[in-house]
Amino acid sequence: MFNSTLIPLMVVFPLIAAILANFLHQKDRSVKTIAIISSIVAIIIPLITLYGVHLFSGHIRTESFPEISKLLIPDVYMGIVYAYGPLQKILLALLTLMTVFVVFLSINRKLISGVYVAMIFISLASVSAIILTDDFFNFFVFIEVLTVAQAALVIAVKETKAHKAAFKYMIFSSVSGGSILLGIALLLGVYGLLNMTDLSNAITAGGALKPVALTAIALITVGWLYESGLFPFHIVKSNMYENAMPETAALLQLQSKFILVAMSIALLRIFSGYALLKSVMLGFAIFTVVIGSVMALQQTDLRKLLSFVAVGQAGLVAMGIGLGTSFSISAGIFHAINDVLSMAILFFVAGFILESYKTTKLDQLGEGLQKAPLIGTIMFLATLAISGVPPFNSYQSEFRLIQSAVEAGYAELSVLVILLSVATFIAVIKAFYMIFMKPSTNTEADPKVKGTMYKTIIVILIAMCLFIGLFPNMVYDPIYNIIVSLGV
Amino acid sequence: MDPFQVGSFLTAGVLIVTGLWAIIMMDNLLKKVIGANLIGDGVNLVLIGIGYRPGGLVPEVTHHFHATAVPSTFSHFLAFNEFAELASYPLPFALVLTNIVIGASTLSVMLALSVVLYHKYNTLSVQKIFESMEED
Amino acid sequence: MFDYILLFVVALSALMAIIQENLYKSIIILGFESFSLAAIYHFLLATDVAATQAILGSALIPGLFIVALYKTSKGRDE
Amino acid sequence: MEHKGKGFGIGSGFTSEFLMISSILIAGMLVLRTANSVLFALGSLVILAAILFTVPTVFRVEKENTDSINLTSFYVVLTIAVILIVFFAGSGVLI
Repeated sequence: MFNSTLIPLMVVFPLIAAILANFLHQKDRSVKTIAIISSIVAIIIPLITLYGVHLFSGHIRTESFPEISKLLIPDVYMGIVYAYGPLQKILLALLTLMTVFVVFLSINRKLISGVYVAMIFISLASVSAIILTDDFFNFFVFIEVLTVAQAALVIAVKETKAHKAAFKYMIFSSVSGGSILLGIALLLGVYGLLNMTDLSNAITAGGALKPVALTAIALITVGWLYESGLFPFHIVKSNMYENAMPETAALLQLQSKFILVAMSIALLRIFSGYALLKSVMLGFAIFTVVIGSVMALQQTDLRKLLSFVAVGQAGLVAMGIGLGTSFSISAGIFHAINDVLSMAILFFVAGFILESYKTTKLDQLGEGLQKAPLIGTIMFLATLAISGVPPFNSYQSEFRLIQSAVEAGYAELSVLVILLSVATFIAVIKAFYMIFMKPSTNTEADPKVKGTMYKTIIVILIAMCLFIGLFPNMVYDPIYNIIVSLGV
Repeated sequence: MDPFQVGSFLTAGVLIVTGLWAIIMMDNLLKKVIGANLIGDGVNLVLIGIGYRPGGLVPEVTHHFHATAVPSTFSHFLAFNEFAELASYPLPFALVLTNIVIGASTLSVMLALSVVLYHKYNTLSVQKIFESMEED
Repeated sequence: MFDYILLFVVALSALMAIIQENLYKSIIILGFESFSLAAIYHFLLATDVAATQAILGSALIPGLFIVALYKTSKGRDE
Repeated sequence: MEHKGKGFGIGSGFTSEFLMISSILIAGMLVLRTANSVLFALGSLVILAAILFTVPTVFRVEKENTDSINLTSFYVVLTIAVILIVFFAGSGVLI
């Protein structure tokens, strides 16, 4: 069988970079060099890797051994399997690109320390593994690693609020991690398998689900809600986004949206015949979307507002996935990709404002357009992009979401999507007005802050938004083909 | 199912529920951390219980069989097939080893955070730390 | 018989560790719970896991807790 | 609920109020249309009435979404219970 050796490198290489950066803790110059070199290498690896399947230690798919009579399928994978296809390529390219941007911005901001860079690379490695893996326990391990890395990125802010947010995140991660592992354990007990493909086959062959398997689904769903920041955990997630450095928050929201996509696909693949799961996903998604937008409208702090918008958009992605048709699932994934880009622009703008005005409270800001006309213009464009105005990318995905909602027979949801994009527009345009247009007397920008790096990066990102908006099929078609071939 | 296995599952249930209770209800930060530890222990016990085979062998290769040995009544060495039929299922044990290490690392991060929060607020009470509104 | 008693001990000491007012005592009880759990792993034929759990659960984790308690000097539920 | 910008606080308050009410109405319609069960219909009608009598709902929503760890824990337990009940009852194991 063809073994593509570059596939595990996507996980291993960031880990090596993290270890190196961690060793060189106080030598800032060498940390900087290592960070730049390894981020450039990290961005190249997903692009040159061939599609394929990597079997760890060469364990090929073999006949299941006889003494486990519980197995319902004739042959199983014996080792951990990583699969790399077009969907993984799109997600990983975007992930590494954004990680590189965040590393550059952190270097630019003198935030650089060995541990910080190490945590960024560890989170990169874990999200790559989560996207690539086909093994449920491997998935769990990297989710736990990611939780610690994200908490460490927030702790690095050194504010008490950030510490509180990280503590809350860790406490609830122990609940959700425990429930995911318990679910995996129960599935292992019932079906004797950990590989997702094999589990899916075994569950299909096993007929109706037993109560133990139902408990497992329920527990894993609770973990899914936590990892993707949906309803009861939306406060925890938005607290994390709010208290992290804004650049890091852009990375965190990207990671949790991609985990939402990866984990939903895994769940839908494993329990493909189980329709109730999709309804539950849909219900929690609607709840999250409404609460996220309502809370975003009420905020007076830019970072808090953006974090609630990010949570609401994650709910929109989950809504597409929860609708359950191939069309809606691919629309949801497409929306995740688009939304990550425009949310990242907004968070980077927030980072620039925090650096230059030392605050993000909306009522202390004003008249920014004279001082930073380019940033203001791009924030306005990003506002249009995130609320789905035609030339930009979110229009394409929200249009597909609405269409798929109507096709799936939930015409009401399309009204809801429109309402929510209007609400998002109002929330973000309010922030735009209060930062850039509102007359104000007491705002002082730090004249030393040029923000060249911010400007370059957000110009690149808005160009990407526009490009995807003009040629949506370049991204959308591969996703749709994959989802159809998965048959979820 | 073996009664001891059932008993260990029940104990695991008690551990998980106790941990959840501590996380939800206890007011002390360290008690919450202890609860997180108990949840991890309970899940580990479930996994170990799944791998258990009543009256089986310990799945450690060196003690029980030798690749070239011929099964006989005089020797405790077993052929591989015989060993595989008698040994308990070792996959969950490997999972538990990983999970113990992960649990210890997350626990240490949580403990460090609670120490930092204590130095800021001079208390370990969640009520006083998280519900206070004096900032911002 | 001893193994069933151990199961009971684990459940009871978990409850005790939560209910106990004095955090030092509750950490000692937690270490005891971990050690009994390691013994149960031994009875469940997982000897390697039992060794790891005995070291980590009854030495390292209570040690970390004790350090944290020293740092938070009061160490009592109020 | 102090000053949230001049005029903008009121505007966004009204927007979110309308958003809440319309989404609740939409959700109610959805449940009534898809779940052909008397229990669901009655339940959704009761929830609808309860929420429509507590206008303005926005402040209530904001109060329930603070950074408090206790409220979040409460909702987490509630969610675990609801998910378990839904999965068991929906698959015909209970009821």
